[in-house]
Amino acid sequence: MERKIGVYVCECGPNIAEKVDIDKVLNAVSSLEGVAVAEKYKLLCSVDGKKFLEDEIKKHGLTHLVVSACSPKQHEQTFMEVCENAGINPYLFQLANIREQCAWITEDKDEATEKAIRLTKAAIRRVRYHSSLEKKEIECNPDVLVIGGGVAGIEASLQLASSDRKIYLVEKNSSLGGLITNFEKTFPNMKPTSDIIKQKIQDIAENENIKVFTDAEVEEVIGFFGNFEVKIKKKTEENNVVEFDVGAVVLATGSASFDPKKTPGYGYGKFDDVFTALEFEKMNSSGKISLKNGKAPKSVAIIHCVGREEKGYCSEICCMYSLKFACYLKDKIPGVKVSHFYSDLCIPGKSCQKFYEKTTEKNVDFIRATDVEVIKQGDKINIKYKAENNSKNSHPVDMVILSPAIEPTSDTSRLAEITSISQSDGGFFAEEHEKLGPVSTSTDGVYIVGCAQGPKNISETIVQSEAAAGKILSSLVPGRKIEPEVKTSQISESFCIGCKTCISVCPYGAITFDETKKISVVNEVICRGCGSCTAACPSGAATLKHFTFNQLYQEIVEAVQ
Amino acid sequence: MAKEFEPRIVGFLCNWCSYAGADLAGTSKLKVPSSLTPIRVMCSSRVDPVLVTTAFLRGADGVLVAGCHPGDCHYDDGNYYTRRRFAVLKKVVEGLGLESDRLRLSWVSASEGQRFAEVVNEFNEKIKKIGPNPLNVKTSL
Amino acid sequence: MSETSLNSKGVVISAKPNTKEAIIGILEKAMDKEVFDAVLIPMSVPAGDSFVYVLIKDKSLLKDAVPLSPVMSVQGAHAVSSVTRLGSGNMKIAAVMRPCEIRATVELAKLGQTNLENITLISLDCPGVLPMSDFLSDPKKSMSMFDDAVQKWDDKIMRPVCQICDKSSMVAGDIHIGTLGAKKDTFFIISNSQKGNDTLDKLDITLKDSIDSWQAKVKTISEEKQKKRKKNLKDLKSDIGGIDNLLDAFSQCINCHNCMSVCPICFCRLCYFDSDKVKHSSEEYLNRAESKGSIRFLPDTTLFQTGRMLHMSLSCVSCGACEDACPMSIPVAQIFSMIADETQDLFDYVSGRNLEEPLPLVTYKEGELHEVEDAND
Amino acid sequence: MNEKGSYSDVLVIGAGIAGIEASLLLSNSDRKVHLIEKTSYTGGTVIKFEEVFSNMECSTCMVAPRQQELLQDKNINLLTLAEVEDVKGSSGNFTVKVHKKARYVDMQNCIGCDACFEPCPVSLKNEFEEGLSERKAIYVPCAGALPNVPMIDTEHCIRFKGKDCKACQEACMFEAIDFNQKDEQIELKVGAIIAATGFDAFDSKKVPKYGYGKIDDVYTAFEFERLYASNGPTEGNITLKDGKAPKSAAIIHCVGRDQKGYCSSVCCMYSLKFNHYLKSKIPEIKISEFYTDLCIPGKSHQKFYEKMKETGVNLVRVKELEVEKQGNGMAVKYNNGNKKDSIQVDMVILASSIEPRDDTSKIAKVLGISLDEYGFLKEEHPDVSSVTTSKPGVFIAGCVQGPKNIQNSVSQANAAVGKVLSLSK
Repeated sequence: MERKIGVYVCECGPNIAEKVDIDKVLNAVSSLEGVAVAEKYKLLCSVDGKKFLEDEIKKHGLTHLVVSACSPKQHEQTFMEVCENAGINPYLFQLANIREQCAWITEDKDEATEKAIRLTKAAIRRVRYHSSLEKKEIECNPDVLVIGGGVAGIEASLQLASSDRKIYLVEKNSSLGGLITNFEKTFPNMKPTSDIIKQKIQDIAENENIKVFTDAEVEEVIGFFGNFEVKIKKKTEENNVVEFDVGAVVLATGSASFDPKKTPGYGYGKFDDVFTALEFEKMNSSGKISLKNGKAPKSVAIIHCVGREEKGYCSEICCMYSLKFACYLKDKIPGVKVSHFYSDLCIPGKSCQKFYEKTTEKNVDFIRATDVEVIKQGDKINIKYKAENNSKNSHPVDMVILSPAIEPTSDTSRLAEITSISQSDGGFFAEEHEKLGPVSTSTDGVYIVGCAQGPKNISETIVQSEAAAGKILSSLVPGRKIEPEVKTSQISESFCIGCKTCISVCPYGAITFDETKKISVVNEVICRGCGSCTAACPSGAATLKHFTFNQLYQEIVEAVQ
Repeated sequence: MAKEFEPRIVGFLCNWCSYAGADLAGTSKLKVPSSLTPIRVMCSSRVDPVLVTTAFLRGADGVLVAGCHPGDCHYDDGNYYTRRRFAVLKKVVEGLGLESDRLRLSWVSASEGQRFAEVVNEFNEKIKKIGPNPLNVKTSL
Repeated sequence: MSETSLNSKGVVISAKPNTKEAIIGILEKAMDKEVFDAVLIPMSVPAGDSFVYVLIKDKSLLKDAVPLSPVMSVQGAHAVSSVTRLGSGNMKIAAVMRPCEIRATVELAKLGQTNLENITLISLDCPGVLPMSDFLSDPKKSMSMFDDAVQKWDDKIMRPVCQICDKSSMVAGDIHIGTLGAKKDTFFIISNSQKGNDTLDKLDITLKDSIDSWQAKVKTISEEKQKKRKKNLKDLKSDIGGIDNLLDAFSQCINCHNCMSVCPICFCRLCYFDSDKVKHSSEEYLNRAESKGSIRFLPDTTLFQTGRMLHMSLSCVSCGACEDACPMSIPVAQIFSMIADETQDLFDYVSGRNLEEPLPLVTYKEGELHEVEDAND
Repeated sequence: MNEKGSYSDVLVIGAGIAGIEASLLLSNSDRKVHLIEKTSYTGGTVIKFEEVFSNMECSTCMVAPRQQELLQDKNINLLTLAEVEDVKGSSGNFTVKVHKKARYVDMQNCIGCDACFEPCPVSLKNEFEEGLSERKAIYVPCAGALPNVPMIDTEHCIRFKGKDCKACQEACMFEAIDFNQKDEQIELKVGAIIAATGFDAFDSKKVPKYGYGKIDDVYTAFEFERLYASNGPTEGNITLKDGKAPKSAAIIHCVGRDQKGYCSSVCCMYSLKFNHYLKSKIPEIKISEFYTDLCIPGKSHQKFYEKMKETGVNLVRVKELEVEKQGNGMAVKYNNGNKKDSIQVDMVILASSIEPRDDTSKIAKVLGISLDEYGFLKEEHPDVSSVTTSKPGVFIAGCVQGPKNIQNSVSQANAAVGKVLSLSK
């Protein structure tokens, strides 16, 4: 069919008209090949302007539209809608930015006019090579796989489960609840932990839309957002592999804690009565805080930041739970002396400092110390340290509690690989964007929550679970189809030679390798259209829709005329 | 008197940072030489070195590739690949004894309207000093 | 620079009755013991005036093989690639090739164009090869001249690009046969990988002897060559460097694209520069002609050459195949070699040196190449 | 109104990063969103920053695409210069009264050409630029502000003081300026509400010993952010009041912490960011950071701290500190617990605490939820979800709930959306 391009130059009031001799522009382009009509208009983005364009397209039976006006960031969408309303494919349109990047930045009118002509001609050249692009719609499965049955996973499951959305909750241990079931109370309000978790475990059990697998591990997750195939393995049973499909995956695998044996200076594993935070929590929950000899400690040292140097980050919650330990001790052992050995007190947020002040009132010592070392002297344990004034001191105690750093669980890398997401600082799962994408990942449809993403306290963990729920509830709506990016890359089956270069440069894992055909294949649901693969492909098999070599080439040609 | 040499510069601008920066130069009404013809791409990593070479051999007096500052890429790490590809391109051009100064890679963020104007002004001046691209008049390319 | 797993010990083999037959003897033994099911190795064509790679399954044919052929009519990497591109199968194959051919093979492996799983790469010290044209003018004479040159290890009659090859003994495969620095009537066998070690084990060859003399000799030779290389490439640059020289150099190009089709690294199904991407409407050509007065046809030869450099100079092994294939005797290989040195230096990359080294364009470092960017801080 | 007899539309208060993210996410699920913003622009506080820690990403590059999306999103009804006056009803069924101030510039007609600024006879300090540059009575806060439509500041416009000035109107070719615009009372029916009205910086004047307001070249964090901003008053050149570049600077942490009684959790990091700002513009500058406890929680932050240490910054732990005028610059006199000491600097930057906005109590009242002891909006269960409130259907996100960094604000925004969407599941 014969090409009929309509070219419309916007005066944008005086903004373009005063700087650009629009009639000159129209003269220069009206006779170009394929140009059926070239007109100017006062303000094309105005209601009348859009109406005018629509009528013009219909009146002249235009096949392509070029508008010379403002930045595509301003009104590309506006004019694409005009095209749709007028019945031509919105991608058969090109906007030449002769305002921000011409009229407004050029002093001399002739120069501006000359440039406006160049930009308009470039747009006309380009639009000739545009092809219609159609929105796609992909069916999706609303169900969700939640990996990890701790507070994060439980919260996410409860938020998400509904009559039209099934949740598969996979926990590698034999029961739900995770780490915090070991804690008697939570900081800063010293509420019983059971208040938080008991009822929720109950709710999970009673919710028929949540299928729980304990003693189970995820073996395989293949597919993409909206359509994942999952394989899990139950450790206990025979014929133990279960398969099901989901639309999204939530990784809520929690964290482990740094092994103090790696820093022998603290005497852990060597001396009795040197405990890790977790051991102490358990001891406390069991109801009796005592030394190995059964007696209650008269003096306790709590050592902060164990493993911080080694890990290279601050675990955020150690200072606070160390304060909590002081409260446990003071409440249960009258007259016990408690001393904190710390370097910097990290108690961020509105509610923490008050807790700290409350604790100090219970006359707990806070000793800012470096080079802390735990040695055995007779039946006592002695803490040697360097004080703020650089004096070397020592401090005898009955019991030592070590507050170790939080670190990723041992299966983090395995799960990262299965879900093809990456790991970031400290080996935790990497979020898609440090600020705007804290719970999403580089793999669409795979979300990370809680301490699996990085050290954080319970309420921050729950917030992330709710956040992931928000992401999923808004993008994976039962019965609604997914509309992927239109301007994606595509790889020509006949040209691709299977060198996989594209696969290594794709930031989203949107390209997979077809082993039978030995070629790369773009998954258009995942592709976000950056075009890196297109530039990287040596055989020109990859093209980026709407930014093809030829479309850009046409602009170049005009630029160098 | 002969008209002063007006360079023709092709500018590949990434949509998220540099093109936005160029727009900001506009909204801030800064002066930018009209010699630059902006070509918008979604990411600087779309800029195929062959495209740049084509522009260069076609006689572009200068080619500017501009993207987000390293670490800021809208697509995570595209601009790091851009930089490697550009380095190879510059080497090849240089290696063949051609004027690699006509090729420039700049990082311009969306808030750097001022910087965008400076980059283009600078580059424009430089190209004026170097003079017209001789390839432009060569017929046997 | 990445570490190669070159085994510090080798083994001295007696070259009775001569090196060639001793090598073939070992290959035969290997086929007997089913260490290899087949051998990929050059053999002279029936007419005797050229050499091709043959995949030998019947070991009796090995005797006619020529491990060190005087010309490179087919780049070995091409051969390996065509055997294994669609999977290695379960046949164990020994490929006996020159170092540059093996390096090309390694590059192709990185590019998914060969599958080395069941391939054992065996290289030999390479004296270079004769220019195809010289050889064809008088195959017999050339043959004896070649043998003679190999004896003296003299590269005067070899291709220019061979004369400046400083990697003619680079060990990139699994096993290397070192003739340099060996005592009379002996040569070295050197292993460069676990696969190499295992293979030699199966042949009851234990790596017990020092290879210092080989390494020393190789070092001196490649240092000499490096000097020569620097000088020649410098001269070349002044000859072809700069717009006018370059255009002159390429002006004879007839766009036959032979250079591309014989290039082991050019693996594309359809070359980018034969694709529609670089074909334009007649209107387009006309207005190019208009703006310049005229344009040559076929057009875009320079774009083709620079484009190829962009696409594969990082993997170029300077094997010279392109230059042999150029009907217009353009020094393509030398030009590519010159550019390849510079682009590969950017990333401390040596094409084909090590299968583990990723291709420079599929990876990056965050804090690199500041010299090419301008970032304003 | 849906079958359950509740409204599906959502009210989001505040178009800062939290409000924007919440609105976009809601819209993505086909919810209609009414986004109420008090100022004339979107982007809140984040767009005042040139770069954001810990990866020093360009803030505008990060947020501008989201602002653009917001403006073009058909599901989002953005009401600028608007405030919520009254909320009645309960979860699923709120009736909201919004007071929308007249902008006196028509959003449809204005194309953002700025032609109206120049002729305006009034000139005053630009609040967005922390008073470091001037603006007119008709203005946009900064170049690139979105929506790129100016407003008339009726407090200062002489026309609204009775003079017959039409300068801007005459300059406008689009009949965009309409002095007859009236404030509007808008009533909205929504099912849920998300409050994301952000924070304020502690007023450094309240701690006289730091010399702010008395001594030139003592800057607040916000002032310094604008000094470094490439779209700011100095186009990113860090200069002293006398126009010279500082040779030395002191960054003082925890300004207002004692007064507020909590750690604002972001100050240490942004102070280290300031070190980066200064070093990148003035490589030879000498920098001292005065702190008590370094609070850099999370997996990515210490890495940045160590990078900054390599720049040679002088980190001083202090117990007491005051700033005095001395010579051309200032003396920072401090006591580190062991000894008293003093250093001379050209520039002092105060890392002020995060505190609730003054209008937070009003919002609490209107929404019928309570404030915590610090004046932030109070969450229902501090130990559990921090985005639910005592009132069903009303959620909170971002720094209005308490000090936090961008990541946690966005998490809360997403979480609030999660809560809203799961209400009607």
